Amino acid sequence: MTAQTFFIGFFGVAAVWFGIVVFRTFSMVRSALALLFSQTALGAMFLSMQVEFLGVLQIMMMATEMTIMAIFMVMFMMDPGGLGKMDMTHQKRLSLAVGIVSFVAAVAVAVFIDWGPLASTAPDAAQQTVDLGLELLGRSMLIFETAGITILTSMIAAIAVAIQPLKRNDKS
Amino acid sequence: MTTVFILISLVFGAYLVAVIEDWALTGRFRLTAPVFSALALLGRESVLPRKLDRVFFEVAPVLLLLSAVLAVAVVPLSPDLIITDLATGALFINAALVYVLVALLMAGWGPDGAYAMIGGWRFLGQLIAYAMLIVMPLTAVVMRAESMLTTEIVVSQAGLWNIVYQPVGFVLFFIAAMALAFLPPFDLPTSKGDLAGGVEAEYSGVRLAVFRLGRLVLIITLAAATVIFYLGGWQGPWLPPWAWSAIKILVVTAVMLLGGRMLPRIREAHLLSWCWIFGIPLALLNIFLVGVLVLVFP
Amino acid sequence: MITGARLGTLTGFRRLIASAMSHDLNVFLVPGPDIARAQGLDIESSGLQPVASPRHANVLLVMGPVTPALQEATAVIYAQMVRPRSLFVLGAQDLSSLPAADVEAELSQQGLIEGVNRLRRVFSESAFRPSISDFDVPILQIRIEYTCSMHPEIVQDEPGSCPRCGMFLIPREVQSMAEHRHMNHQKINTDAEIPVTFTHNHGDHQHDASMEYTCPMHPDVVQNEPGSCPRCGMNLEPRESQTESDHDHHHMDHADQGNMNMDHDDMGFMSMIDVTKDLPRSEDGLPMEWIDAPFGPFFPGLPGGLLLLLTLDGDAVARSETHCLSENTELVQSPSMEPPNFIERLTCVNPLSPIAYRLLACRALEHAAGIDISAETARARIGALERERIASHLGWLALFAQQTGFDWLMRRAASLQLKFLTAEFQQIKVLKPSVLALIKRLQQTPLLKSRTANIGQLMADIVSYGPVARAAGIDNDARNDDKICVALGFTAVKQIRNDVLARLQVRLDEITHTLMLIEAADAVVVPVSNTVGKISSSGEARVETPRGMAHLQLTLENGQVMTAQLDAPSTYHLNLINPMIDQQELGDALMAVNSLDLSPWEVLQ
Amino acid sequence: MTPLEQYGLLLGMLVGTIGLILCLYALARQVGKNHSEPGKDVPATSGQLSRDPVWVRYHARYYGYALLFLSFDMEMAFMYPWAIVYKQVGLVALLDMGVFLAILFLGLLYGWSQGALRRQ
Repeated sequence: MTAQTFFIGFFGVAAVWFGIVVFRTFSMVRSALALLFSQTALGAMFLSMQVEFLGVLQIMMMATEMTIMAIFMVMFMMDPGGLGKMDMTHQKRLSLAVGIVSFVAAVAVAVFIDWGPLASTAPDAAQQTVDLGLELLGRSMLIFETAGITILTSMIAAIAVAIQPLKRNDKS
Repeated sequence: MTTVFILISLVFGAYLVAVIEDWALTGRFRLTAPVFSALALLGRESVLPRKLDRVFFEVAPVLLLLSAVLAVAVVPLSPDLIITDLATGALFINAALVYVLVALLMAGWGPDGAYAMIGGWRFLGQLIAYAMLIVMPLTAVVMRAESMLTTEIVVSQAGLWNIVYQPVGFVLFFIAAMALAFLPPFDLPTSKGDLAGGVEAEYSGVRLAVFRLGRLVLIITLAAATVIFYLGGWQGPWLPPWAWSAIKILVVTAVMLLGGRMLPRIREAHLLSWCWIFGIPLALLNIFLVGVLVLVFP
Repeated sequence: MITGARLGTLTGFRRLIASAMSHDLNVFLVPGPDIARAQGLDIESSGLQPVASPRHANVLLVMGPVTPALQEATAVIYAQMVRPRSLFVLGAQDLSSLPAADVEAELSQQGLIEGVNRLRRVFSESAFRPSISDFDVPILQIRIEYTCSMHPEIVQDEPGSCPRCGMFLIPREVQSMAEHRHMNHQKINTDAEIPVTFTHNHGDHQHDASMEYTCPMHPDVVQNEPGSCPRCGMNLEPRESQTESDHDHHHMDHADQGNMNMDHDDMGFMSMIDVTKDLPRSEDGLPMEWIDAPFGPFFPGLPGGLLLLLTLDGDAVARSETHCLSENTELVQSPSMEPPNFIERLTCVNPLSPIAYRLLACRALEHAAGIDISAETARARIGALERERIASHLGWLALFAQQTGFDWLMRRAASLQLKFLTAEFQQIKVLKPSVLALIKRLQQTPLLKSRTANIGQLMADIVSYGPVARAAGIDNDARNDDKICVALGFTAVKQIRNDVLARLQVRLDEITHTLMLIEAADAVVVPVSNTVGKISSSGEARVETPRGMAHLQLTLENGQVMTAQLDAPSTYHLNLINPMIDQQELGDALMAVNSLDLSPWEVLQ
Repeated sequence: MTPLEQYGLLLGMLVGTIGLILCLYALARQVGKNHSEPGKDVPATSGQLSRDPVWVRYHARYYGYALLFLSFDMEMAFMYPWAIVYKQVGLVALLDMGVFLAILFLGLLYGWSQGALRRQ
């Protein structure tokens, strides 16, 4: 048990440290990839908590999405290489206060809420995925389909905003 | 014990890939060439560009080798010859191989050179083209095997290999695997003609050796993945299982390395539009067909 | 003894590494692989492995003519190679800006092979040496100059604050030579609407110094008298005006702010809208920053000696500038030249098609002297010219394949080209089936049509020669009005698509046609100069070189060549580059430039 | 091997590979030190010394595809659990995923019709 808790703690601290690097660094690409590795540390934390499918999924999907965030950050933010050493932080006192308040609230939720009986053993990794699959097709089929609809709306909204309307002649 | 054996066979496989690639490039079958070039690279200086991003420049080759080595952890060479038989094996291979993109982006952005940067962002465009064509055919393979365990996937192909069961999926997966390993005709990030070496142009000495070792291991890992997903892994009539795995992996590696030489480099605009306009509908069709097949012939 | 050895005593482990290095010779070719092939050197079979980047190379092979501008670039390449590095020179060269050559050999395949063996011994003996000397050449020297990000025209040699906006200046490294000698060498840019000021070497452009006033934040606000800027109210700064429609492109100054700490609060928040207001917008309306990337004289995808300075908007070409670093100086060097020396001089003007220029010189001299030659030798000369045309087109195919990463075609075309260079008439008959097989196989390659279709389109109304013109449907082949060619059954080959695919197709058809022409000529003899009496008159000649019609005029003074004026096709094709590759993707632009089959050597000053 | 031991083995492989690479670097450093010379550390651009930084706002032309890719990547997260239980559940699963994929295919068609799937 102690090794598992050690790794959960280690990867948690790594995720937080990478999160801090996201804001302390000047280069946009560095901050995007720092966020990527903080998500990877989060995925490793899931793995050490024996949630294999979620952990591997987190490690995989976050990599592609954070790199796409990196290219958009490089395209639309000033001085992506961080050469000008511009200090991007502002309203420091306000954000510090908000940070502390939310941390205290999170700890309070974690400690004081009654999470129900402690499960003796988690189902093994393969069984978890099967249960998730059955859950998707069974009880929460509605959530599954609304997820499909929300993904569709996100696609349409993104294209409507970002893509220039086609000039009629070149509808290739 | 199996871990040590598999890692040694991985290094030997990477050596064979180097020999085959050298034979494809120069037409001479020299068994000692990779050893000499590795030693020579070790003996050369490793220059750091002037205004570089030191973290990116150092981490990129290491991350490339790491992602290739970790992806081998779930590859079964025979029923009990596998390092870690993860329950989400198929997904784990894909998760490990995504960090090839992160490594190449770091190698592109790190040295602050025009050729490297263009090569790096080009590979992100290439990922957007091939990523879906790796994931969707894998879903069809998992559907047939009813589990993501790579050993289960191989066992599920006992009667009929997946290359025969879902040929469309195999073709899409093979093309996407060659694009992932940036082999010609998909060598957009490290193209000699457009970018004078592109992403790997700024590396020299031992860092270049690690970068090239990472690429060789990546090729052998992708060949092994193609074998276990579509060519029935270790199954075969007379030879012992590990022999079949070795033969199939080498054949797929040879096809990957020699096939690419016969085509000009593809345009990035074409790669993106063909993968998205023809590739993804085909992949969805493949999933639908396999869905029907799995139900009709249990 | 190699000057580029690495520091260290040759102990056991280093001896092993040195012997490994002697077996793994990666070569960087100067001035280029196409020149090596044109001179009959087979690099791969000699044991050297060509590489694309100087960082991967440990041998720098210098062969073929190296003009002073190219020597600077060669010094840069040598400086960027990684130790232990070596310099291998073929043929007598006076390389002033490079250290003494480690291995010298004569310019032939035999010399190359013997030089490689000596190179292996040299590497295994002295790859590591206890004492080494730096390689330092004036072009590599840098001096720090300080400039302000908002006003690129403020340049000082010592740190301080900008006289105009008060921000402290950022250090920038600039080459110490006053200006790039080759930069304002024959600068060809026909980019009409924005006269290009090459932003990173400010100050060295002399402009008329009438005063004008402009706002630091909005350079397009320009007035003749001081006042405040209509947009942001800042008072306008005096600035000596450059050409009137020039808006000094600030795209680079945001990026190289050095370590200037531009804090947000004191300067007033500058949103991205303000910053990118005046930047030129690309087709999809995004105001992105452009980078200046040189595709220099030794770029593996371009003909050796051609420098392409591209301003890239992402991976598309926003602006381009073309320089020929390899052009030759005057044809007639001393006040007058003996005819045989003149013929030799003209032959080595363009290493890519020597026989065509030798024939040009012979014909011009014969026209001046009024000698007419027998039909037999005329046919043999045409046979030699056509053989060189096939070799030149195969060489172009190899360079085209190298640029598009088509490995199989590169090796096949290169090996055939080397065979054709020295093939006698019988051997040409033997080689014919393999060339035709290569062409047929090439035309069936999947992906090739889609890779090359409608790329590098040229406008219809431009002057072009040779295969480039014939791909656009214009037939200006000099062989049409050459009686002997027409007698041998020459018919011009034409296409209409006017893109890279059409040029590829025209060259392939020309190869098949010239094979038949050679068979009809049934003799291949290199043109030889015959004696010209003590006459003084002027002569001129036209020859269809593989790249188009070359025209030579010369004047003779009692048997001595006084003046000569060569008009080569590549000088016209250089002007086609800029309009053709505007807003093209980088790969397409380089392939389009390649499809023109430029030879920078024949562009005369 | 329990899953936790498997993850431990993966972490061991990761640390082992990093160790191997560090040994290689140490061996290379033992052979000799880098000798800095003028012009050697400038990024190699085929014969020219390009000293200006190139970390600028890069104009990527594939952002149309990138936006659609993000949505398809989310969809993929749902497809794996569905694929595992597909044979067990049978026809309902086929119809269910059919609807899901049809919705997303609609998004792809919309993107294609609006010109997102081209080089911007």
